Amino acid sequence: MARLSSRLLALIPLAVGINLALGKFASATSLPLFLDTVGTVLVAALVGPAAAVVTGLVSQTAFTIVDGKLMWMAFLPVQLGIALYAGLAARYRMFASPLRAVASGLGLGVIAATLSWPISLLLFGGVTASGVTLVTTALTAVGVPLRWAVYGASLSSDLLDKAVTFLLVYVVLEALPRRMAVRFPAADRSRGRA
Amino acid sequence: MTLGYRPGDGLLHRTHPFTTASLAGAVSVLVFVLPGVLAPWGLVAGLCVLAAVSGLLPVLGTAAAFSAPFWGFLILIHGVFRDDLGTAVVLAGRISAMLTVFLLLLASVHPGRLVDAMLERGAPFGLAYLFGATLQAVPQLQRRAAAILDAQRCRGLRVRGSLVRRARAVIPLAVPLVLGALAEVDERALALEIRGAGSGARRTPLDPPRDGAVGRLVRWFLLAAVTGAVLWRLLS
Amino acid sequence: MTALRFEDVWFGYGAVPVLEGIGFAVEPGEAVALLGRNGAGKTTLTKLVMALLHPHRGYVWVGDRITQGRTPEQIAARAAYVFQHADQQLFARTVLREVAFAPRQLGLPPHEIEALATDALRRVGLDRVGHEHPYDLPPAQRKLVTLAAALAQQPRVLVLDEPSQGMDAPSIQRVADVIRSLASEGVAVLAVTHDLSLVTEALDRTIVLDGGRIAYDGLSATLVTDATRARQLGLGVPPGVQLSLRLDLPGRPLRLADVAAALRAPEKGGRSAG
Amino acid sequence: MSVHLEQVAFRYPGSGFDALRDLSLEFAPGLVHLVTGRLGSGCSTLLLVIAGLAPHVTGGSRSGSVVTLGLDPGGSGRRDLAGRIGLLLPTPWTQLSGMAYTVAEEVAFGPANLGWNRDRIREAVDGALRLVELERFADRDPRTLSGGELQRVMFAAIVAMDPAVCLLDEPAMELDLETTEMIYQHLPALARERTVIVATTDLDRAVRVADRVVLLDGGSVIGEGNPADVLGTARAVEAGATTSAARIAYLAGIAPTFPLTVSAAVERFSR
Repeated sequence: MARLSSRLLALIPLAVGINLALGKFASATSLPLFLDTVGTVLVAALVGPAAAVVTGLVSQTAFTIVDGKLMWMAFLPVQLGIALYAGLAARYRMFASPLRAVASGLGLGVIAATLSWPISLLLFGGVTASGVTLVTTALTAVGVPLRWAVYGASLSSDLLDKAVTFLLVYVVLEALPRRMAVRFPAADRSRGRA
Repeated sequence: MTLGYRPGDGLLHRTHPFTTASLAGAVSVLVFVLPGVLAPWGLVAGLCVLAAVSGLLPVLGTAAAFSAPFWGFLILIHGVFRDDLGTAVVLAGRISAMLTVFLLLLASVHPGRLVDAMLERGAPFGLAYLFGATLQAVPQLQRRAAAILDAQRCRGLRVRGSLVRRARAVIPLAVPLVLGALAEVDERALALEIRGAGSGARRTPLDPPRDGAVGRLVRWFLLAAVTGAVLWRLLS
Repeated sequence: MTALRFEDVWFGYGAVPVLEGIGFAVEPGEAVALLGRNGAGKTTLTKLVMALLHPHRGYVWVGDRITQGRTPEQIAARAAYVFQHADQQLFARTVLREVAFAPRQLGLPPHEIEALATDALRRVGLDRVGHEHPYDLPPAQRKLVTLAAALAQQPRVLVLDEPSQGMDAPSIQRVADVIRSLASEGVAVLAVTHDLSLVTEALDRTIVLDGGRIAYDGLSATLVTDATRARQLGLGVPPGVQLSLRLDLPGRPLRLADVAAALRAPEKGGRSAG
Repeated sequence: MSVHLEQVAFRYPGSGFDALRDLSLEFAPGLVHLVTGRLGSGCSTLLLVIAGLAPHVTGGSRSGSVVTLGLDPGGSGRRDLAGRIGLLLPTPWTQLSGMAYTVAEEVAFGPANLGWNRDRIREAVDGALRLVELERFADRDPRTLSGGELQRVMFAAIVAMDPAVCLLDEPAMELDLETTEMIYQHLPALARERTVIVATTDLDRAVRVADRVVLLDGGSVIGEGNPADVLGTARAVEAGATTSAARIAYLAGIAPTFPLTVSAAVERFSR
């Protein structure tokens, strides 16, 4: 692994901490959101896709260890996809306005759902995190074939979550003071100012 | 934060972290590869014996508690709505086997010793640091998020009640959480540099776990078992 | 009506008792220091004031309301809390918007919010940096921003957690001046601190917590001039007070400015300062 | 001369002004150097520049020459100086390694990164913990300690690397009086074979152990020399950086140089 600079080494655990802290807030206040990738998307917008990938992978590992359910490691490819997509979105200035942020967030929602769909279906028979599984159960109950029930459930939750996540990262990037933003190479570009 | 680690000196505690990790890896492959509805449950039984021998019976209780919601949904979706109890049993077995082996791993492998084992095998400092520092940063950020909510509520922010109000509380929580973390990056990086993180020297593991011939033998056996099962499944 | 009253308050985390039988009252205009070793229950007590925690037994009165059954958001209309670490709450893009957060949450009209925010900034001496980003200010000034944010809440009770920590002498003097002016306007101030200079400059009464019980509740002057008691708390008698005692200055002045004034006045015995 | 600065200027990235302006200073081993000034006068930045961390970690631009232990700490000399320069920061929580489950492991973090063998690490850790009187905390989990105890662990963690230059930035901000005095009381012994530089605004305690003082204001040196001459002046009071006794003496209108400690003031005013 390329020698990570000390600043990046210091940033990534904090970004993972942000993922889990906001994730816990969302579940504690029973919001229909995960909010557990804000840190990953933020690192993509501040530093770049590679750093975001590392954040995503470490994040997934931390998630599963903290929950004690290490089989969720199977969803690593989803984290990889989110990190790369967010890095790309940042490069194309998708955090320059709330509209662009929400639009690209919805795009990620589709991708994230499509990536997690086969994993959830084939490995776990559609039974994963409690919120999503409720939707799957409901759809199966009304006769929707399992394959589409799982996809529908993933899509409905990921679309909203990823759109809100991108909007939140837009708000955070706007709140950054000049002296802090300039310390991160990709910050100005993703905000459409470079 | 040792997340489920239980101090002890049973069989699994004395096993080298890599051996226990290999067991966890092997089980998570075998549950998908071994044929037969009851195969995963066979692994679960084996793990229960291992837990008993290693003095980690309480872990089985946690594993059962974690598995219960999955069993419920599986029976509901596959058993009731899709009238396919067989799939429900297999999937429940897989989930239970993986949960059990991973909880045994968490309970018997101390994160600090795993990091030392990684370092001793030449893992780069960055990887070891990310693993260790993240496990400690997570609870720290969660405490800070709670403190931020306290601070904002003391300034009149309403966080309970309607969905809209709860959602609106996300910004006065997320922004200080992120700004506070980013403001801290420099200080953390300074501390790392000063204490030799960028020194280029190979970090000395402080207390690497002992690894014996038995451990290596078991790891080879597990590898052979998994490869055999996969090949057998592909060829048959 | 008292501004803040604790009536036989008991609190603990699980079986571990933290506060046992706490009783005291703070009148409007009183400035009270809350001292005690780490773990004596100081922060817990301040959280009980803000209804972040509720007593297991006894009552906490903020003005004419008890905190039982109330949330911090409701108490925020009467009491404000300045946390030890400023970075826990800063999120607006300018200092002015940060200070205006509370009045806006309390639903005040825009022009009133603006007036409250600018006045609060003036009182902490940050009126020139209203349009700066809070994070572009050095840490000590960020603490003053959170103090201004609390002032803008027009609290009847103001709780401060280590207000002078990380500050240099001029900033500590400003915090002392703000506390004294608030007290003169009838606000009750409760400050958790380890800084006996701040106590001497601005906090006339002191409550000492020890092992979850009140070990002392009286004039700060008596405690501050008692070296052994201060040492028990791991605190030091401020230099100005030491000077006043060792020179036996008439009237025993304690505040820095008063000690200096006493030294400047021509001595009766013709002892001219060399 | 272990630390030598020649016309050094430094500006943080994105900042509109120089945090340090045309600084020429020397710091010799064997003395406790005290750097002080109003908050924002550049004391912390000076320590970061001496350690080469500014601009290497903080970013920004530095001009002029900095020579620490004969090398440029910000440039070519950085790798050779690893572990030779120690820096203690004000708040302990951000200095935690994150990889240690006991106090001993936390103190060993630096020496281990430098690749020392385990015996040498154990020796260094035991010595450092003895210095800060924390031997009985060796097996405690660092996250269960108070701010003050943790800062003493961080001080031990720096000392354990046996640095030739030991920098302390507001070391006592989280400490109570007793621990503050214990840390400052160790500095003269530490300075015997090292260069010790402390940056603080809490001068009442630091001034008792300081052999030499550098007074900064707005990033420039406005005073340098022994404590009494530098801090006992009206200029120091106006720069917001002197002891309480000196500030009282100034307000009392007596002629400089003002007494720095209470006992000096008592003697001066009772004459």
